[in-house]
Formats: sequence, C-alpha cells, structure tokens
Amino acid sequence: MATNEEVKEKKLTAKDFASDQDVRWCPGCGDYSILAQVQRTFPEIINKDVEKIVWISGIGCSSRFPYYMNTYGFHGIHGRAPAIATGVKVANPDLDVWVATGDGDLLSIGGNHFIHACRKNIDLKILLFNNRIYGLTKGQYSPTSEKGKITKTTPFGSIDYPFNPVSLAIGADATFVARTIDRSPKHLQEMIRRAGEHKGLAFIEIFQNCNIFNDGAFSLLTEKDTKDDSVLVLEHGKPMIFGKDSDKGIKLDGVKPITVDLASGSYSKDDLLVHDEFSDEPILAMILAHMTDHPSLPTPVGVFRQIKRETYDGGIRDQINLVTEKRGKGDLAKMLYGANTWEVN
Amino acid sequence: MATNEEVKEKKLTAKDFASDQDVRWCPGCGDYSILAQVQRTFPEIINKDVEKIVWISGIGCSSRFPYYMNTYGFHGIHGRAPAIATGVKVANPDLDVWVATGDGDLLSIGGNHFIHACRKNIDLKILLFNNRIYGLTKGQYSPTSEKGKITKTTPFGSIDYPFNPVSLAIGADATFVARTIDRSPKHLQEMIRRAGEHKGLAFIEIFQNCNIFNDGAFSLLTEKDTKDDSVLVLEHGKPMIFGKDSDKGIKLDGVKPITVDLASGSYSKDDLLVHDEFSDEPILAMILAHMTDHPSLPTPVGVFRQIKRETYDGGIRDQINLVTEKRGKGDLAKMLYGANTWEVN
Amino acid sequence: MDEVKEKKVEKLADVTVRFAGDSGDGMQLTGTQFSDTTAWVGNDLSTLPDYPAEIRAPAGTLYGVSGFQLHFSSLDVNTPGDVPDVLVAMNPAALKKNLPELNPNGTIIVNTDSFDPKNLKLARYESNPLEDNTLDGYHVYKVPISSLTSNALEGSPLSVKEVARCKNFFALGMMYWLYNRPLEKTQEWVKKKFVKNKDIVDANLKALQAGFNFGEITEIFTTRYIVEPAQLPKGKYRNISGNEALSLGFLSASVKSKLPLFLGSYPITPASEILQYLSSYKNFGVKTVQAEDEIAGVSSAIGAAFAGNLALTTTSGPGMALKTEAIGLAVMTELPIVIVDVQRGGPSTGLPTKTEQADLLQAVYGRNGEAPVAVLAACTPTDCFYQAIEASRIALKYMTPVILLTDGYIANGSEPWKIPDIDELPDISVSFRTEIEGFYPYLRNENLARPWAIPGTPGLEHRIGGLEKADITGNVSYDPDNHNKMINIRNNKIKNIANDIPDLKVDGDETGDLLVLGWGGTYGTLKDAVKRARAAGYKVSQAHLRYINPLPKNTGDVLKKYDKILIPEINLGQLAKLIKSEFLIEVEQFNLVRGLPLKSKDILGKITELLGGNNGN
Amino acid sequence: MDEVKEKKVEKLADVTVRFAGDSGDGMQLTGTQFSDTTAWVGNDLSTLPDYPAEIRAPAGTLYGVSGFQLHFSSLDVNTPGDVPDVLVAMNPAALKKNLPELNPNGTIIVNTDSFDPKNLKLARYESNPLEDNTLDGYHVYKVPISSLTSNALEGSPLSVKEVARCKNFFALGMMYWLYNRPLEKTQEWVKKKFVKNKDIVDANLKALQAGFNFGEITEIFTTRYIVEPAQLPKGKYRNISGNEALSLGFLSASVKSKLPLFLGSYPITPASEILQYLSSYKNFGVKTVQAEDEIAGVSSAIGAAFAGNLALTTTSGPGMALKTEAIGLAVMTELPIVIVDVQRGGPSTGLPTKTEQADLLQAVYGRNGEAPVAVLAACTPTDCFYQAIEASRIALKYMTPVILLTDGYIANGSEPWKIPDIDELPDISVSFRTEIEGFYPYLRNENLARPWAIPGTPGLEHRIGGLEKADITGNVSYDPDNHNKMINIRNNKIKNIANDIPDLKVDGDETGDLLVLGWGGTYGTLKDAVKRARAAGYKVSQAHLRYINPLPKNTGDVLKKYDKILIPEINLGQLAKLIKSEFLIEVEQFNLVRGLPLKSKDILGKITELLGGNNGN
Ligand SMILES: Cc1ncc(C[n+]2csc(CCOP(=O)(O)OP(=O)(O)O)c2C)c(N)n1
Ligand SMILES: Cc1ncc(C[n+]2csc(CCOP(=O)(O)OP(=O)(O)O)c2C)c(N)n1
Ligand code: SF4
Ligand code: SF4
Ligand SMILES: [Mg+2]
Ligand SMILES: [Mg+2]
Repeated sequence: MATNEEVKEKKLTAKDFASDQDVRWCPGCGDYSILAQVQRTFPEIINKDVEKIVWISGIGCSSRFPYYMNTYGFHGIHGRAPAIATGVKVANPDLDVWVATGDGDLLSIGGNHFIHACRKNIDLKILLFNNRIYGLTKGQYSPTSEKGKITKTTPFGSIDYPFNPVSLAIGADATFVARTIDRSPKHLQEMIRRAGEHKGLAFIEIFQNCNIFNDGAFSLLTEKDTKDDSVLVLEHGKPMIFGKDSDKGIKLDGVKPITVDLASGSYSKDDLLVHDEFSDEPILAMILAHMTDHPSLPTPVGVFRQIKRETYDGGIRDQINLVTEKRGKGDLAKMLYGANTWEVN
Repeated sequence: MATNEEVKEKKLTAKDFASDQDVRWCPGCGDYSILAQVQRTFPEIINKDVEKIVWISGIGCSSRFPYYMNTYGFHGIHGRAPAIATGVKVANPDLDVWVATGDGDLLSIGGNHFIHACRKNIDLKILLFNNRIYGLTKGQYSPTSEKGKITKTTPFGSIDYPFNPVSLAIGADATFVARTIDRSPKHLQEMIRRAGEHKGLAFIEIFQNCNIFNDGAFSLLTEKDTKDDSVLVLEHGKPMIFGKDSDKGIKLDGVKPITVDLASGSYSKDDLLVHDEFSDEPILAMILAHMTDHPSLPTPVGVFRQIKRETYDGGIRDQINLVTEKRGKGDLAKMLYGANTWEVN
Repeated sequence: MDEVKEKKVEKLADVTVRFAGDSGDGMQLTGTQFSDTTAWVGNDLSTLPDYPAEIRAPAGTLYGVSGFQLHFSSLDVNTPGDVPDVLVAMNPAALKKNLPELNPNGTIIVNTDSFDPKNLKLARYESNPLEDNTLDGYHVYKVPISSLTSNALEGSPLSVKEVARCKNFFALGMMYWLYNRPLEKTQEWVKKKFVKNKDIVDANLKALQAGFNFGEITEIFTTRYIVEPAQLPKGKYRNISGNEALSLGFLSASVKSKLPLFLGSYPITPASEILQYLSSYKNFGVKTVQAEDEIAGVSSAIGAAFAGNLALTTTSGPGMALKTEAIGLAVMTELPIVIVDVQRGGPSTGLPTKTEQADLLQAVYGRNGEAPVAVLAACTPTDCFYQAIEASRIALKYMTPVILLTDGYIANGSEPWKIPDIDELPDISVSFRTEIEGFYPYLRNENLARPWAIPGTPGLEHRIGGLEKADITGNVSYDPDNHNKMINIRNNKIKNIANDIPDLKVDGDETGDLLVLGWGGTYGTLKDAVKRARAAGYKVSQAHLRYINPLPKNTGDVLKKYDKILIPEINLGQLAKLIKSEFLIEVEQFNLVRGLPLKSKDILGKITELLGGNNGN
Repeated sequence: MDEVKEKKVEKLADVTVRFAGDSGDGMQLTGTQFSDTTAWVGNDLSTLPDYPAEIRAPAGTLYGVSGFQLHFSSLDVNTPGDVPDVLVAMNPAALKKNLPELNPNGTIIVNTDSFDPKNLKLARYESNPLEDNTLDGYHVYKVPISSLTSNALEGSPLSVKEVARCKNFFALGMMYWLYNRPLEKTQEWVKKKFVKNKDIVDANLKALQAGFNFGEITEIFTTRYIVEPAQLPKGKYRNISGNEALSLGFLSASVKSKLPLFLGSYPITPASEILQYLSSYKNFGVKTVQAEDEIAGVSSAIGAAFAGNLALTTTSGPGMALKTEAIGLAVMTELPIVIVDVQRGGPSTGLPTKTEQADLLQAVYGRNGEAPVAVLAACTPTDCFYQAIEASRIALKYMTPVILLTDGYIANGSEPWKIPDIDELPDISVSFRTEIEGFYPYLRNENLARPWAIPGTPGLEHRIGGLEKADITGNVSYDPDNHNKMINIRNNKIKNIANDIPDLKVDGDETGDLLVLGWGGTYGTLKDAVKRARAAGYKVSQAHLRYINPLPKNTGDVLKKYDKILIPEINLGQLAKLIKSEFLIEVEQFNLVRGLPLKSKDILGKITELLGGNNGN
C-alpha cells in the first residue's frame, strides 16, 4: 500500500476521483454525466490536495454521489447536507466542501438549511441535481415539479406552484448562483469550475433527467432541434443572443424581458440586454431567474450572479484570531480561577 | 351565559376581540401596538363571523398573540405555525387563518415552512413581528439582526448577514408582501386590512421594537426628527416621494434606485419611479426590497407586491369537487369490494 | 397438443415460490400477478416482496437483485414461507443471491440466455453454475426465456429492448401452466394497465401465452402441479397488501366517524404508498397534503384535527424521529391524530427497504417530558385495516394522539382478505361540542377526554397550545400543583384505555410450559412455529399483542400461567424490556435483526431448545 | 451610631432566604449578589432561581413574580432549602405567591410602599395583608424600601424611574447588615458592571449603603445574625452555576483532549446560557455556531466531529426531540459528539423555565431503530463540570454520541466549587488515524471504537453515512447477517463502557432496610433526606446514578443488599422503569412533578412511611 507521501505525489486525472464503489444509478440517469463532469473538472480546478476535498450529501438518488468520489465523503440524512457541511467547513476552513443534493433533499425537507447557508455565505459549493421528482422514493412530485404534474402522490395533478430555485437563492442573498444542464457537459464543467473558484456559497442548479420517473423533463432544452431556441447561454459582458442561427435576442421592456428578432432588422445587438454577473444589485439576476415564468422566453443557463462578501467560516476564524490577539491565547487555569474566588485554609 | 345566536348577533368592536387573558408582554413592548391595531381593524375588515377566525402562532414573545385575541387560537411549537395553519386552512377553507410569528420563529427555525407556504400560496395571513432579536429567550441574535450586532450569543459581534424578509418572500413567490411599523398605527391598520382582503398568502413584515433586548432598533424610522427622511411610503400608482417636506424622490438608474432632490429643480415628479403593486413580474418589488441594502436610501413600507394566483387550499377543494363530480361521490362498499375479488362459498 | 395429457399431474398442499431478477426485470409485477391470480383461484397465501434500495441498479449486479416470494396453499397460510421450494432466477445474480436460501432439494427455473460471461462475472461466478456442480441436488429447469420471448414476439413493432422487457410475462405464463392457474386475471390487468399502448398489450399477452404454451409443449416439464383451494370462511375476498388495507381502513374510519379524512405526510419508504393510495380517494373528500417535511406533515395534521378532521400522518423510522416534538404538542393540546410508523431497518437511514421492529420504544417513550400516547400495532397485512379503524376510534374517543406501528413486511406483503360488511364496522362517530353553557376547553368527560370544539363554532372561541394548561379552564398555568395534576391526568387517560380494548387472547392452552408472546408483523411466523411445536407435543401457546400502550388488562394474568415466556422480536428486545419492567418477570428472548421476517423454523428451534425433550413424548 | 452595640447578635447554623418581586425588580441579581458574597465569606450554599416564562410581565401581577432562594450555612449544604426561613417580598404579589411556602414561624421583610390599592388588587388581595391577620405568626418587618431608597438618592441625576429601580440594592444592603456580610464584593461588581454610567454606579452604591445603614439605625431590627463559615476542604473556591460549570467543563475537555471545541446550538431556555458562555471563549479557539434550528445544531456538530473537532450540541427537551434523527446518524457513523439536554418541564413547551427529569427515557430510547448511545447525568451544579469532561472522554474514546442530562435546577442553581488543579483533570487526548497501511473505516480497536480519520489526512479518503455499514470496510451493505452483526456490535460497544466507569457508590451502610436510589439533580435533596433519616435511626443508604446507560457494573449487586429500594424522581418513574426491566426487582417510587426540586422533607416522609417505626428506636 502507498504511503501518505506517495499518495500525494501522483498527478491527478479524472480516474483518481473515481472511488472503488460500483455506481448504482439507473442506466441512462443524468446523474452519470454530472459525476463524469465533476471527475473531469476536479483535476484541473482543485487547488487543494485531494485529501482536503469533502463531499457531503443528504438522501436521494443524487445524494449517493459522495460514494462515487474518491475523496472524503459523508452521505448524511435527508435535507441536512448543508448543516453537516457547515460543521465540516467551520471546524476546518482549509477543507473544500462540496454538497451534492436533490430537489427534494435541498428544497423540500432541506429548504431552511439552504436559505440560511445562502444568507450566511458559508463557503460551500452546492450542486442541486434538479430532476423535478423524488427519484429514490419512486416518483412522487417535488417542490420543483411543474403545476398540474401527475405523479404517484398527485394522481389528479399537483396543485401547487413550484419553487424557482434560482429566484429562491437570490431572494436569500446567495453570493454565487448558476444554472446548467446534465446534457451540456462543457457548460456543466465550466459551472463547476466557476463554483470551485468562488469564495463563499456557490449554488448550481443542474437540470438532470430522471429517465425512470420523469423522463424528458428537460428535453426542450436538451434535444437537438429545440435546444438552441430554448436555451439562453449567459456570458458576462455579452449581449443576450440565442437561437439556432443566433438570430434572437433579449431586450428589456421596462423590467420585463422580451424576445426580439435580430434577423428582421428592427433590432440590433446594441438593443440587447448585456449580462452583468457581478452587479451589486440582485435585480438583473432576478429578471433572468423569472424568465422561466414565460414559456415564450428561453431558459437562461450560466452564472446569474457572483458577488463578494465575507464568508461565515472566514468570519468565525477571523473573529477567533482577533479576540485571541486582543486578549491573548486563553489560559485554562486563569479561566477556571476566574473572578470572585476565595481561599479556604 | 349567551346562546350561540346571541353571541352572533352583537355588533363587533375592538373590545370584542380582546380575550379575558392578561396581556403579559413587557411594558412598552411594540407588540401592544400590533395587538391594538389588529383589534381595531378586525371589526371593520372581517367579512366572516368571529368564530371563523383562527390565530395560529409558534413560540416567542410575539407568538403569545393568540391568547389575547378572543377568537379561536393555537399557540403552537417553535417555527411550525405555518404548517399547523396549513392543516387548519386545508381542513376547513371557510376559516380565516392568521399567523402571528417572530423573526426567530418564522425565519430561523420556521424558514422552510414559510417559504413553502409562500410558494404554495396557502391562504394564510402571516404577521411577522420583526424585532431583530430573540425576545423570549432573552436576547440572542436572530436571522434579521444586523451584521456585527453584539448580543448574548455574539459577544464580539455577529458575523452573518441578515435575511431581508421581503426579498426572501419575493424570492419564494409570495403573492402578497408588505411591510409596516409598530409605531405607525394607521399604516399598520391599513396593511392588516389589505392582507385580510388578499386571497392567498399575505405576508406582512412589521418592524417591532423590543424595548428590553433591542431597544431603538427602528428608531430612525419611528422618531419624529428622522422618520420622514428615512421612510418611503409606497402607494400604488404614485411616484415615490418622501422627506419631511416631500422634497425627495426615488428614481431608477438602470435597475438601481437612487434618491433625487426634488427641491433643486433638476428633477420633477415625472422622473420618479411610480409604484406598481400589481406587476406580474417580481422585479420592482425586488428593487424596493433591496433598498435597505443602501443606508443612503429610505426604507420602503407598504405593499411591495400583490398578485393573483390559485390558492393551495382552494386547489385542493376544487380538485375534490372535480373528481367527485367526475367519478361520483365515493362509495365505501364499492371501494372495499374493489377490483379482483372472488367469492368463497 | 396431444402431449398435454401425457404430463403427470401432482397435487401439492403447499408451495413457496420466489421470483428473482434484476430490479428492471419486473419481478415485483410478476410476483403480484401470480399472487392475485393465486388468491383468485382460492388458495390461501402470503407474500414477501424484497427489493433493493436502488431504483434500477445496473443490470446483472448482485445488489440489483429484486425478489418476490409467495407462499400458497390449500391449507392455512401464515407466513410467506421460511425457504422457497421453487426459485425462478432471471439471471446469474438472482441465482447467486437466492440459492443459499432455497430448499435443499428445491426446484430452480433459470433463464439460460442470461448466463453469458458478462452476467456471470457481474454475479461474481467463477464458472457457469449451470455447467459445474453448483446446482447438484436441485431440480433444475433450464429455459432460454429471453430467446423464447423474442421468438414469440417476432414481428412485433416494439423495439428489441421493449421486446426483451416482456420476458417476465413469459416466465409468468410458464409458472401459470406449471401450477395450473388461469391467465385471465393477468390478461385483464395487462389490457387495463397499458390501455394507451396497444403494441405493449399485444406483446405482453403474447409473451404470457407463449410461456403458458411452452409449459404444455416442452419436454422438460414432466409434471404439472395442482394446489387446491383453501378452506377459507365463506365470503367475498380480495388479495390485499398491508399498506392498501391500512389506507382503506382509514377511509372506512372517515366514513364511520363521518369526519373528513386529512393526511399530512412526507414520502418515505416503505410508507409512501399510503399517501399514494389516499391521494387517489379524492371523491371521498380525502385531503392529502404532501408536506415539505415530516414535521410539517404532523403539524398540519394537528391543525386539521384542531379544525375537526380525522387527521393522520404516515411515515417510517427517520420521519418518526422528526415528528416527536410535534406529537408532544398533540399530547398537550389533547387533539386526536393518528401517527402511522411503517417500521424499516435502522438505525438512521439503515436498510430503507427492509423490515424491522425497532421503533417500539421510540413510539412509547420517544418524546420530551411525560408525554403518554396510545400505541397500537398491526400484526398482518389485513389487520392493518382493522387497526387503522381502531387507532382512529381511540384517538377520537379519548382526544389523544395514537401511534400505529406496522412494518415493511406487512406493509408490502399481501394475503387474501375476507372483505367485511360495512355495517359490521364499528360506529365511531363523534359529536363536536357546540353548547356554550358550561363549556371549558379542559373539562373532561368520563373518559378523561376534553371536549372537541372546533373553529367555526359560535361562542366557543378558545385558545390551546403547548404550554401547561390549567385543569378545566385550559388557561396557561405555571402552578406547580396543577402541573403535577395534569401530568397524572394525561397519564391516567391513556392508562384507562385498557378498559376499552379486548383482552389478550391465547391461542392454545391457557396454561403450559411456554407462552410465545409477540407483537406486530411476526404474528404469522410465531403462529406457524407454535402450531408445529404443539403438533410435536410441546405445551406451547401463543399470544400476540395488538395494543402495546396500554397493554390489555389481563396481560399479567396471562403471562403468569406459563412456566416460561418467549418473546421473539426483530430488534434487540424492546417488547421484552416493556414486559419486564411492567411485570418483573424473566423472559426468554429471540432476537434476530436481519431486515427480514423471522423464520418459523428458527422460532421452532428456540422453542425446542427452551423446552428440551419436554414435549410429552 | 451608638445603637449598634445594643443590637443582639445571634449565631445561626443555617438560613434559607427567598427574595421575591416583580420580574423587573432585579431579584435574580439581588439573589446572585447575596450568593456570591455569602460564598465568599465562606458559607456553604445552594441556590434556586425561579423566574417566570414572561420576560417582564406587567408590574404587580402574580404571574410576573420572580424569586431567588438561597440556603446558606456553616454546615454542609445540599439543597436550596425546602422552605424559606426569610422572605423578602418587594410587592403584594410576591408576598401572596410565596407565603404558602414560608416556614410557619418565618420572617417576612416587606416593601410597604408597594402595598397600595392597585398592587393589592393585582395580587388579588381583598384586604391589605399587612393590616389584617394574614401574617399572624410570622415575624414581619415592614420597611418602606421604595421611599427610603428615593430619600437616599435625593439629588441623583437619575430619573424617578431609574431611582426606583435601585430599591433592590437597598434591600440587598439591608440583608447584608442583617446577616453580617461585607458590601465589598457587590460594590466591586456594581463598579464593573455599570462602568459606562457613573450615575448608575453612584446610585446603586448609595442605595446599597443606605440599606446597610438602615439596618444599623432602625429600631425594627433588634437582632443581627451571624452564620459562620462552613468547614469546607482546603482550596481555592468560587461560586458557580451548573451552566457555567458545564461550559468550563467542555472548555477543559477541549484543552485536555487538545481538540478545538465546536458547539452547534440553537437557543432554548434553560440551555441558552451554555451557548452564551462558550461564545465568549473565543480566545480558546472555541467555535460557536448559532444554528437556524436544533437539527442544524446537531448536524453541524456531526460535521465538525467528522472534521476532527470535539463537537457538542446543547438544548432542552423540545430541541432534544428534534435532534433524535440526527443522533441516529451519529450512531451509525460512529462519530464522537456530546449532546447536552438541560431538562425543563414538559411535555411540549410545558413549563419552559421550570425543572424536571422527564427526558430520561427519551435520551435512552428516543431514536428510530436500535440506536444505543451512552447516557450520563450530572447531579449538582459543580458536577456539571466533571460530567462534561467525562462525556467528552467517553465520546472520544468510544467514537460514540453521548447524551449528558442536566436540568433547569442545577443549571441555574449555584454552589461553592473547589476549583480543581488542571493537572488533576484526566488526560483525554486522542490520536487521529494517519497510517494508510491497514486502514479500514470500520475496523475496530479493543474498545470496539472505529478509527477517527479526518478529512485532510492524505491517503485515508473514505465515505461514511447513515446506511448500514459493512463490518470492517464500512461500505454500504444490505447483507442481512451483516446487519444483525452490526446491530449487536453497536450495542456491545455501549454496554462495554460499563467496564470503564466507576462503580455505583453507596453513601451509608452497604446493606440495610432501604436504599434511596436517584439520578441527576435530586442528589442534594436525597442526600439531605437520607442524612436526616439516618440521624433518626433508620437504616437507609443513598446511591446516586451519574451513568445511566450503561449502568455501573455493580448496580445490581448494590440493589440486592437492601430490603427496599426507593426511587424518587421528578417524573412518573422513568429510572424506575429502567431499573425494573434491568433487574426485575420491585421498587418504591416517589414522583412529584411540580416543576420544582423535590423537598427533602417529602422524601424523609416517604422514607418513614416505608419503614414505619422501623428506625431502631
Ligand atoms: C427524514 C426522511 N424523510 C424521508 C425520506 C425518504 N426520502 C429519501 S430520498 C427522498 C426524496 C428524494 O428526492 P430528491 O432529493 O429530489 O432526490 P432524487 O432521488 O430525485 O435524486 C425522500 C423523500 C428519508 N430518507 N428521510
Ligand atoms: C424547538 C424549540 N427550540 C427553541 C425554543 C426556544 N425559543 C423560544 S422563543 C425563541 C425565539 C423567539 O424569537 P422570535 O421568534 O424572534 O420571537 P420574539 O420573542 O422576539 O417575539 C426560541 C429560540 C423553543 N421553545 N422550542
Ligand atoms: S430513479 Fe431517476 S434519478 Fe434515480 S437513479 Fe434512476 S434515473 Fe436517476
Ligand atoms: S422581551 Fe422584548 S419582545 Fe418580548 S415582550 Fe419584552 S419587549 Fe416585547
Ligand atoms: Mg429529485
Ligand atoms: Mg424576535
């Protein structure tokens, strides 16, 4: 067996991130692609040693993810991954903490931990495998299932409106919010890379196909003949253009985005909304997030928002250092003897 | 003792809504004003019989509220008021269900139930008593406490960013979002009235002074000499004007609100942002919500957003009616005998 | 078809079959169809589905094997069978995994087409078990099921993959032939299930028929078996699983109490089906809320109970743990809710698709403070129906939360059910308080139940909550003596339910050398074991607890009459702990926690070990 | 000041004082100051703060009364006193509420200024008790405390309201005079506390001195009391509450284990103080996370334990109920965390500021599945320090969650503490696994503990989680036999801790007519009662459990040596249940659940009732 040093010296490849466990997702599941892109990206982006990476998850098909990564991993309980991850990160801010989670896990039972992690800007990378269904429990509707959906628990159609995860994260002041698709490997890799580089909470919503219980949920965005007209790839500083022939653009009408036809000649690139990932205000990101409310608009993918803020774990560490500097390193004896003592002889 | 009919016949006044229980808040607490305004408003706005009103709460000083209202009431457990209220409302959609809650109760432990109630548009009226502190447990910081706050659990200052409750509610797609202040009785009454009229989830953030553990948290917005310059009262269809002499206005610079001086002559009312409570898009509401990020901007109060959507409880009722109509009222014997039976003789 | 007549026909009293294959092979469906048909022809039966936590683990792997065991008989059936007599193995992994449990001279039917090098390797077979001596001693029938299926479906418009998926119907048809069962029920089912896709209907029906025909034609089957109908009591029957029976039980309770049924729940294996069933009963006015989590599920049920519904929440172990704080609130507010815990393997996430009995002490004690609730347990799939009604009755009558325990085995397992006459079901109707005169929220009736005055009732406006309540008025009270009083009242209220439940019944002699005492889903196994022990001359009786808190009043008296008490449980001795602390008697324990039902032969072994040669012979 | 010499001086061995007034009157502060000074002058003491759930209920109301009881003595003190000898009542409500508990010929000092019609009405007095015969039989001292205070502060720049608020310092000064205590400690405290407001410092010091002087001058006090220092063991002392002792205990455990301390917690009475104390120990590297709820609190602790910190979560009953699912995860992942439950009155929200012992069974059994954890209990305020270290030691050594139970009484109560020498504290350092060779996440050592290999360690990358683990490798395993094996290993790991904890000690003779067996915060009361019973000739001994799961190995042997066992508890008999099921012996119970500590006179009564005349006389 290799020594610690030997282990550290080898040059990493995607394979090094594959654990010895058989991957147990259904054949054809979108989770495979996410795993592959993570394993492909990690050797390039990880600026830490492998042993500093930790994957945390909750419960669900997606939450099996840590078993398949040859890093430290923790398959938690349903919904609690962000809370467990908070403990890991605060206990040791040197670790790179990643969370793999599902739409049920993160947004149903785990919603509170999620929004608090956003607000506190804990330096976690959260990958939401959004298949708009409960996979592991065999096909009940989820908080991201579209209204009217017929599932095992909604035989007559669901009656509630789904969450818009990007909107929720923005509402909760997340400092990095992105969206991508299991079937767009390059884009997925890019988003993983960007999240990895962000200092603070990074949230990526990944549209993921569950071919068993919700097959084709994102086919409009992934099938050859429809995807170009349905997906808007956000790029910082660039005007928002999409369409098979890059002939459509997004323009603001007041605060309302509309699609304009660039081919007709009535509009040019200069009329279009230009993406600004780094805006201090969450407004543009919110406008983009809510484009999915309108079937006539394309679905944006990419980084909606990235801003700088002190991290929670960093704040704790800094405060400890500051107080220690000011008061001196704690002395247990002094502490116990404290104030107001007396001697019995 | 009065008969049921006698009870129903009397004409209601604020006093009729006061229960026989002594009010046990600290003298000077902002909760008194909220109680008074509710009791004052209810006789006018309640289009239902008193017995149809139910107040539900969690745990906290604010959550003692139901005890003081002479209606049906349920003092729940910490954070679960929206969930309990959901059960009440779905079980009997004829009831008028109101929730009294605190910033710890609703946004810390209860955050998940809150965002799901927003998303599902359950027909509940949620009054958040936001004093930016845990009152009942004697002064720990809360998820709305400002960063850097020194409290019992943050002796060196808190390190996390607070929630913006209005932003969170908008991010979670709440259909009615408003804000008001304990010390503005008329405005508070107006917001209660508006919430009462809304069909769907109505959320009101009420700035409430805890004079024991967080005294003066909102003094800028309540003290005579500062309030006019610090508060922006939103009114639908009206340009956004504020200031002691109504000499300041809010204008949009891109998606960024800025304060302009109306007195200088460079700007007129026509340059100002006009409030639209009923916009389909959550964008204006989000812009207004995030004005509190900028100390230079006034704090908006009023209705940020009100939109129409099917309610969750209504949806359940309608679906039951629809299926019953289609399949006929369920017949237990038929159901038990079901399919695939056989006879043993 | 002249050959048919030449085949031997043999009568069997009792057969246990296990279907096994990949999670994607449709074994649960095959098993269910075989069960339904078998029930319909009049056998008594009991089933044990056993599937992996993975949805569709990659084909051919050992951990992806899904199984369905079925015990049917012309006699009384109590268990799904300790060991299968017949194994239908659709691939090498299925064979590998199930062989150790097969009856030593049992029968194996294999799909030979799947025994290719890849699948053999996935199953970790070094050499082909069909060719070495692995299967010596078994009756092995080698059938190329896959190719026979695709032959039969030649010309079908379906894709190769879709055709391949029909092989379970071929296997089913073959088994129907072998055990002499009609195709009709399955044919009906296929037509209804796939009504939207005629090609699939055709293909499945063809495969089914082809399998049946194969039985007739092939030379490898020389014998055909007959298992005659069982002598069941007269009546109308259906085959039903515990989860469905439970759902119908609550539906009946709703009708019989004249209260709308409300379910607040969050999906979790193996309880999700209850939410699924109840969601489909919309035309009974059933309201189902798929909540954001278990806490919201139970909290919404509490709200619904406050508002006057028959309120319910359903879950399994981890979800149960999350509900405990809110159950305490229901204790304090004295509202009627039923909490169903379909137990699964623990601790923590544990073995999510396996059965266990280890939530008993959590149910009885798992809340902060003195928070007594009634705890009931169902003992068979069909008993779930009656215990659902009983749990509702007790909750409504005593204004108390009631926990009803079932388990993964009885929830998923099925058995024939003599459908009751609706009029025979107990009337559990309640009356809400409407009278203003003399109303106090915590003034109790003779059952120590407080009045149920629901919002909407004029003049009875009142407030309840989780703080200690003053006796009678229900106002918040910090008075020390009131607290002690209320703690005792709440405790007595639950204790008194003992006066309102049936005595513990003994199956067998009322005295003897040994009483086998059980609770929950082990009922059939224990019954079987005791029957066999009695047949062997041992003085053993059986008693089974369906009420755990409070215990039936006569429990202590029953226990006293035996020299020894044996308590077998699928946990480390939780009922044993309760019995010991209650009655201060020594008990023998049998504890085996394998995520599976106990086996009656193991219990029989324990009985003979305890009683030695003491069987009167 | 000549009169001084004329006052009688009387020596007392033992006094119990109760300060009572509005929640806004500063009674907790007055009590704490009196305690600190009393400890400092060398008395042994024990305190019982008792405050309402409301923060500042409207002045003058009965439910707004806040009290602080203090028992001090020149002898050994075990309890805060069954009944006060002296009541300081700042208003009619305080008198009304506390009078029933006063010693029948006790002393009352009242603030006569507050006995106006409004306050009398608020206290529901029909007539003025100072003027009718309500107080007959008591020694009543009528002092116009409010007006004397404002007279003393004439000329102060403070507002009338602020001046009025100084009256508690007047009362304190008066009591200092009466019991002959120095002002010095309180003077120092006032100066430090209000350092930012000189006017308030001046006013409070003046009021304090005026109260003291009033004692000297007034004619109503004819006697002054001396309570001599107690004979405590040599050493350095401080007065400390349970919550502070507990916090320092964990801090010491952190230093002694050389691990950073992590606390994930959510505020809840009466546990919040622990979070507050630990938040202030930043220069010890202590990390405190005020989580969004209790589930996040314990989950973050689990994460921190995974990452190699000494991880802790603290709560009270309702929060404990919420943590149970996650504690199961810690059981399955075998990570060392300590869960502190400061018990309060239940069920549900119950009596949030009162004490109780009713979470015991929840601690032992309140999880889904077989999820054994170690359960410890502290028995006095200072014992909290040692049990915090002990809980940490066990968690780290056995890689297991440990639940440590305290209660509202010992958490808030205080007593003198002989500060230990740091070097005497046990070394509980651990070593993380770093060696790659032979590493398996679930390969155990002789304690059945698995290795602790923390993220950041090269070459030991591994995955853990809540699904059942394969023995040794820790891979996910659905194997039935492995499950049974692991269930038993986890159980044995906890059972084996019995080999590593001290024997149950008996206080008194090793055999006898009766053993009083207790656990937790009742220690002092039971000790007192047993002492008094022994003094009266009864053959009674005491044993007190600080370890509940597992029980000390000799527990059964100890119990056997007494004719009777009495288990007094502030619940309905939870330890009694455990003892009965473990040892199958009859036990006598004494259960009184009033949100307050038991009284030793009641226990003494029970002892004499049980033993009748059997006291050897
Ligand atoms: C406390 C608890 N509640 C419920 C469950 C059951 N459960 C397991 S996974 C899951 C939902 C999975 O959905 P999602 O997070 O979307 O993951 P997916 O399987 O779709 O990837 C549920 C409800 C559980 N394991 N624990
Ligand atoms: C499960 C649970 N956790 C914690 C508590 C303790 N607790 C009671 S109220 C409260 C916070 C109150 O803050 P907030 O909701 O802001 O109400 P306020 O008192 O400020 O009105 C807490 C933490 C509890 N009662 N139950
Ligand atoms: S059930 Fe769906 S999400 Fe789960 S593994 Fe299968 S395809 Fe993937
Ligand atoms: S503590 Fe604060 S919020 Fe609570 S009652 Fe007092 S003033 Fe009001
Ligand atoms: Mg999903
Ligand atoms: Mg608050």
